Amino acid sequence: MMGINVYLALIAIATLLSLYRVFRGPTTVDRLVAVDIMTTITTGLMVLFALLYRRMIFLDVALVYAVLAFLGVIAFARYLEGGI
Amino acid sequence: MNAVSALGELLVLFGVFFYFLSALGLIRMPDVYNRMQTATKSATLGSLGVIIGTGIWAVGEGLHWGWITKTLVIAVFLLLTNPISAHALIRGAYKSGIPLWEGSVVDRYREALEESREEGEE
Amino acid sequence: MTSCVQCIEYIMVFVMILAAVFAVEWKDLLAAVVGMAAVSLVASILFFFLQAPDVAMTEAAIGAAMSAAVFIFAIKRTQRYETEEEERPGWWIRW
Amino acid sequence: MGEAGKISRYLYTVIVLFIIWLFLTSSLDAQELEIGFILSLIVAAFTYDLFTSRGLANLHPRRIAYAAAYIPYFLWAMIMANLDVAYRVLHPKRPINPGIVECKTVLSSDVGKLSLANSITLTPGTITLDVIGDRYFIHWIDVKDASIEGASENITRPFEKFLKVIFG
Repeated sequence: MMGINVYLALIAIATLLSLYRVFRGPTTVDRLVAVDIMTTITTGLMVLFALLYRRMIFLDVALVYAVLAFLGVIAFARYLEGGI
Repeated sequence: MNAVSALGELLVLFGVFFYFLSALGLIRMPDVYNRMQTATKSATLGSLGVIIGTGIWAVGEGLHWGWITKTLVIAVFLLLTNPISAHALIRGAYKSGIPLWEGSVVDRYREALEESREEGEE
Repeated sequence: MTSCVQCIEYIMVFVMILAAVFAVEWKDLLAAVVGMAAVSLVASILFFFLQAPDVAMTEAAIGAAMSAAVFIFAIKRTQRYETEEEERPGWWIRW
Repeated sequence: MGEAGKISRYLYTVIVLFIIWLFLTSSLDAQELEIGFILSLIVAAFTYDLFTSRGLANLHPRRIAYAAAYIPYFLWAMIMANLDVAYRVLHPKRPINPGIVECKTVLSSDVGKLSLANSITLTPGTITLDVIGDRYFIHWIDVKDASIEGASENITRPFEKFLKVIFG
């Protein structure tokens, strides 16, 4: 369990960089891509923390994110295409 | 510190490195299409590494073997749904009129759309 | 080990506050909905850190899919940009 | 590719649902197996019409062998392409040369087209923009060949060898 600090530090840096893109992004699609990346990174972080807490029930939250996270993005994409 | 959990930690390190790389690509690339290229799929490979690596690590730590199957299910669902959202997003970006980067070489999609529009008018 | 775990909790709270300020201040309402999705994402992981996986699961299901879709329906029926003559941005943005 | 019989489609759905149940619960207890089997029987009765159109023909041994060979090949291609993109991101001059190219495919079924599009999207450097009939429009980060044949040779051929057998 020694390397856990390194992993968490890299994940935090990645989250802050994508937050910078959410702030700066010239168009809305840039912000949406950055939030999508944040969702994927957060799913990995949840799985890591489930191991840290040593309880298997925490994996279900990551499962829900993996299954449902793309629905919101698809709603945004349909709006941008002019659909819905 | 046995061999199995060392393998798991190696996979986690690999995945976390790709997370960092995808965020860096999000910062450095010039337009939204190239950002999507470098970001979305590096993040998918990274989370594949982190999630399966965590399952192997947990089994190496002596926990229940259900960890590895459950993390496999999460990884498979992520692998199925992430490209769909990337595909929908890049198509929405193109249809909403965001221009390509000025260094782009070809744009066959615009030609095909114009062809089909002319056919529709005739 | 525990200290760094607390570090990442602080970073997540920081991200959540910043995203909430953006979501309030942006004039493009579609971007504001994106900021709100980020707030809901970080709220879910904060519930996760507080050892409440059931609440986190509900927040994930509602925040990831439902609320974004409902707000997009609302934007589709009204308009995308806020008009200019409304209130000025707050002092924390102006300076 | 005609429709398979109802019984065959129903049995295929039951098998797939039961395998997913096994992976999710990860327990070989007799009670868990019984309740999982009953639940997959009930759920399959409602969903087999949407789930598959070919039934047990999906479990042909040749297809399973090709699918098992496809997974490591695809993972290897994904890792190699990701390292290539990592080089492009970390290089100070940003050596990119993007553009949208067009490809042709020989696959005919809808599921085959979907999995080809997903495979193209997951190997970085290429991302599927739209599919019209058998024409794929692909955003490519490093355009080596802008013609239709050259791009198809570079992007879709390696996957089609496997997917043609798996999905027909």
